[in-house]
Amino acid sequence: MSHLLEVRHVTKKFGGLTANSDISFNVNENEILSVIGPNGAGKSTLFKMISSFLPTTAGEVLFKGERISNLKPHVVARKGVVRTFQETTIFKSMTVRESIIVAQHLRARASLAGYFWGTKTAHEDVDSFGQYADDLIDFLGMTEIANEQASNLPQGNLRALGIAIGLATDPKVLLLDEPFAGMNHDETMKMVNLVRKVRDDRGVTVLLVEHDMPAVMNISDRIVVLNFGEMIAEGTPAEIQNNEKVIEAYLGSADDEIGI
Amino acid sequence: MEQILANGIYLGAQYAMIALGLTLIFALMNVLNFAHGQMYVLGGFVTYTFYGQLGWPFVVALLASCITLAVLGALIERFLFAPVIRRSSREESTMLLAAGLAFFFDAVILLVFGEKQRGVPKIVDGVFNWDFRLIMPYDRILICVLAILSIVSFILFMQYSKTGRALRALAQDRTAAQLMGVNVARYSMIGFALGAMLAGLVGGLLVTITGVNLGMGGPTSIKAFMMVMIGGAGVISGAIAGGIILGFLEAIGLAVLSQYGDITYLLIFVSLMLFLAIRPQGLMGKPWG
Amino acid sequence: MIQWAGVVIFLLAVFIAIPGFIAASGRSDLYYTLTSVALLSIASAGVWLTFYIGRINIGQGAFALIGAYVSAVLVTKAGMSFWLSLPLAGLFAAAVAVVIGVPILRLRGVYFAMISLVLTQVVTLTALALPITNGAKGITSIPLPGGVSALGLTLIPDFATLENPRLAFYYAASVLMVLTFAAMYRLVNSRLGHLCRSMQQNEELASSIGVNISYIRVIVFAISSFLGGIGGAMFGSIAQSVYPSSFQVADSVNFMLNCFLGGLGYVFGPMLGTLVLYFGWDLLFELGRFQLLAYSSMLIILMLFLPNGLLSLRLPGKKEADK
Amino acid sequence: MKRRNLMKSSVALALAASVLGSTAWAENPVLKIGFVGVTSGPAAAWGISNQRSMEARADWINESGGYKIGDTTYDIEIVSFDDQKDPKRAIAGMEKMAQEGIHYVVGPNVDDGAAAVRPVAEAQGIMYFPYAFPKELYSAPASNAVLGMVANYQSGPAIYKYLKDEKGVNSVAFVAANESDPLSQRDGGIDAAKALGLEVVSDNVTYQVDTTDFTPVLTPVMRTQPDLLVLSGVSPANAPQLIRSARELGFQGIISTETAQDATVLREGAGDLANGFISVGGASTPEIASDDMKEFVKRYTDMFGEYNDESNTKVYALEYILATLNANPAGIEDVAVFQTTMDTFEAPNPFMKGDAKMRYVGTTSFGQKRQIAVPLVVNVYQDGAFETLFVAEVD
Repeated sequence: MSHLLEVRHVTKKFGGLTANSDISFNVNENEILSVIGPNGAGKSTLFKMISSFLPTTAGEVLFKGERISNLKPHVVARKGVVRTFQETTIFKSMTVRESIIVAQHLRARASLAGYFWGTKTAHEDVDSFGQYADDLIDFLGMTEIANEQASNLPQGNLRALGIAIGLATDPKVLLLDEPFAGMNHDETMKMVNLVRKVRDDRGVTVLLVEHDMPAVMNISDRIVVLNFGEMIAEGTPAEIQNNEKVIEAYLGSADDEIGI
Repeated sequence: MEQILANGIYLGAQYAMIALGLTLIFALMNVLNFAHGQMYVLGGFVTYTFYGQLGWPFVVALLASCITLAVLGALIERFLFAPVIRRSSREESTMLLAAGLAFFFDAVILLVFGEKQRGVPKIVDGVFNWDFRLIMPYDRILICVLAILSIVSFILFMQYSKTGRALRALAQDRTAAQLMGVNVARYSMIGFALGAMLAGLVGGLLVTITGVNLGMGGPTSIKAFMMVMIGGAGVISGAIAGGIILGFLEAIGLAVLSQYGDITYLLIFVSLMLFLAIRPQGLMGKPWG
Repeated sequence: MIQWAGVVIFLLAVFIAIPGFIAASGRSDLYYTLTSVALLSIASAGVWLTFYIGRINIGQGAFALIGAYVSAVLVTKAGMSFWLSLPLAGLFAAAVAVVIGVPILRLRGVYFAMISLVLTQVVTLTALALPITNGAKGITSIPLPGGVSALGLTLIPDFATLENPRLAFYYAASVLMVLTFAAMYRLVNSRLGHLCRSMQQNEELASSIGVNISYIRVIVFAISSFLGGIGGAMFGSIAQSVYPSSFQVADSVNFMLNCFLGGLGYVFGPMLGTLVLYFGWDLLFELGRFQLLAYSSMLIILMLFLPNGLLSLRLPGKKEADK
Repeated sequence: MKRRNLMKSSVALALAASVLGSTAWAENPVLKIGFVGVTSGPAAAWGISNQRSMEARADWINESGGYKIGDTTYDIEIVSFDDQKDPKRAIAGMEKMAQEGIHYVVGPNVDDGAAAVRPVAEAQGIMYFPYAFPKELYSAPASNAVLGMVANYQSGPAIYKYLKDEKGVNSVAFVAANESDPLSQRDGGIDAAKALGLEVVSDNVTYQVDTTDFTPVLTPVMRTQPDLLVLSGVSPANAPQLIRSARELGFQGIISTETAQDATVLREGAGDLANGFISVGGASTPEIASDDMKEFVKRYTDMFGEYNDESNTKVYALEYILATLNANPAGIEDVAVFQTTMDTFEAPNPFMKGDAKMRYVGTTSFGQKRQIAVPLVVNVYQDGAFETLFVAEVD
């Protein structure tokens, strides 16, 4: 197995505060890898650096051997590494289908001017976008809400919409930002299955950041654990469950941690 | 040098006061109050009427300005801004309302107070003159001190009074404040009234020095916007800093660049644009206001 | 089908019915009024487009002034034909917009609004200070647009020889307006429009799906300023003079108000908004000293009852324009 | 109290205009005279004093039975258009005037507006009387504009010469607002001063129109210690503040301007510090005002609650229009006739004591008679009122 994504000695400092210190791990093709850690462990900072929404202070992130850190987010997306957001970040006044069509930006073959003048390629694109959107909606089981305005959707669907928007770009790697946060057990299981399906059926490698332990144990091939900005463990769920440092870290902050 | 410093402090103090009210309203309701300058002018005319025309004591006239504007502000919030914010699908719609209000005040001021420049008798006579190195009329010194006192008491009020704390909570996070049991509708109204009152107060103070005319409203608003941008929108300390910085920029620019005449403001504007391009949230603002 | 009928009726009204009505009623002052509305709505359409990417633009006056000066300088100093200077004026305004836009378009919300407001003053002050703009004295006695002919065919007559140059200006402005709004409609309903909408609603999400948001912002701002420059240049030609005060902060604010009033969600909003605001002021002419009072009261009341713009009255149409 | 009167009178006026205008004096045909200028917003003061002086005068004429031109007696109706100081609106205003069949318009008040309306006025056959100074408005090939007052490049030399000869002024400093009109006037003033051999010690200090504190603006000017400080094209709103700041900075010399000012504004804004301030006025000072002028001031005050001294300079344009039409009634419909009449027109000046004449001038400045001859009345402010310093003629 080759390393699809490599995180190499990534460090982030905000002023005097170190949010991430010298973090290194790899993500293999077709794998589901989770980054976990207690609140304030530096998970979301790392997540943002991988997707180039934040620059690194030191170190770099490679995708297929190419550096993708310290670029602009859209450039990273073009290379095939696409992140999702938590549920508030959606296109509020678009319907599900419209959102998915817009999100296929990277699949467009005609130029912007081409769309303006309505060239043949542009027409083909538009048809193919619609087709692809319908396929994706079907795949994600969102047919019933396809024409709902996003701002009217319940929270659970918004999370799925976020993943749908990410998938519409046809990514190689999908970065999921706390996909299970705030969900009850049933919803979490549904989402776990959805993420698996995305990996299995579409061949998308998934890196997710999460603090819901049971879900992570369930879904992940491998897990990376952060604490106070440092990487304290890496391994399969079974290995992580028995790792002394991890247990200590989580016990130490068990009071304010929900979900473990 | 001393003169530039003194001019800067004097301008800065009055500018900071103007910016305070604007930033307060912005922080609370996310409304950019285009009519702020007109409220300031209105405050000036109220003081002019009571002090200059009717001969009441200056302090009473000043109080009248404050009360008039506070009541006006409360009414405007209650009957205009609150409903529009509720019904509008985009936040920016309040800008049209504010611009309409600015026109409205301009019209009312013209009809009621006329088109002429108005002034009031000096409150203190005499000029402080330190060997021509530093010249400052006593009334300016007095107004400057009053302005600084007002700013300090406003900060203390926001910091320690119950209302002030509620307003700050509201400014920080509307939803959270609501959850904490702050009566959002009521405090929005109080905050708007307070912001308008500040405009009225500084209008009343400055009428003794600069006089007042109906044309001052729009430019005052724009200057206040600039100060707020420099300091960071919706941040009280930012507004004060912005006011003082703009005051000093003017004082220094006019002194140093006087032989080039036309370019002081051009430079101020351009440097403001450059500054904001580099630091979009202003000096102390949260990113993206 | 109904849409096409609407377009045809609109075109007939603009190019045949209105001139016919004016000729019949003798209300020839309407030529200039309607020309103004057409030109102002072109500039407002630009502002509307920047609203469409979520930027409050109070700087269109700056670009209108730039356009007016560029055209005036080219016509008076270089002896260029006005019809050639017109697109150049727009392009120059667009080029300025690109240079300025790269840094300032990163700003959002009120910050961008304020910067754009300041921009209007910067351009006015620059025009006062520069020698090429003739400083405070402005550029005056600009000749009327000359003729254009190709292959012996007169495409555009020389305005100076016309008996009624106002009618000619009316047609020129109307053609430009129709072209502008047709292009706007097309643009909004094409991919660029969709991307603008996605950026208006969430820039971060848009960039996460691979949209180069800074590029699109600059493109849109340039188009917007192009329209401002065109509108300004036409005005300069009608007034045959340009002063630093030809477009001021008040104009920038008015452009923005036109968009608000028409409705930010509707492509044709700026046209309607301009028409209503301009004629609103004109109709209140009879009120004399109470004109401004009545005008501002109307604005406030409109905002109170139709905070989403005039076109929100026909809500079912919302989807159409949004798509 | 004053304000209440103002409100009352304005309401009364509006009613009168709508009711009486159409019915009460219906026997006389109506002659419409236009006004296009700024009567709202920051610069409202310029246009309002203008419009009011026209309305006051028209009202007076109508009350006394109308104005006889040729064999017909007309009632005068003033049609006003607020251009909001926007040249684009000014064009619309001029078009509106054409639509109303008006051939004689007073205004616009500023340079850009006056330049912008020129194409319309010339195409539509409208004579207009702007208060703007650019020479090309009045020089051929321009034909339809008549300067409605004394230009600063005409009054400036007279004032400076007087001050040089009588008060021993040797050095002069200029300050102007950073706007078209004042800057142009400053440049004109500088040329005039240099031509007289005065030393110009400061000529490039400007201020934004919205400045409220002039101390920093004036500090560098005061360092040059001029004998005379000229406030070029200063608006009445800024004048008192400028004077006050200059005096507070210890300036002992003379301050002057070439624009008209208002005594009340100066008194309220600068008090005694304004004493000795020299400005240009009309003919309302007691030394030279005729009974007609006094009557006009009284009527104006009754109508609008408060007089504005600026109106002195603005009462003339309407009077000239009517008197010139009277000299050749064919001008009512044909401005070409009016233009011919202008070359020879002469009539007594009703607003000034003595035998002052109304006639058209401007040959020296514009090469054609495109300016009304108003007396150049130079006033000095003293304790709340103007006194006439000297009176001169412009050709």
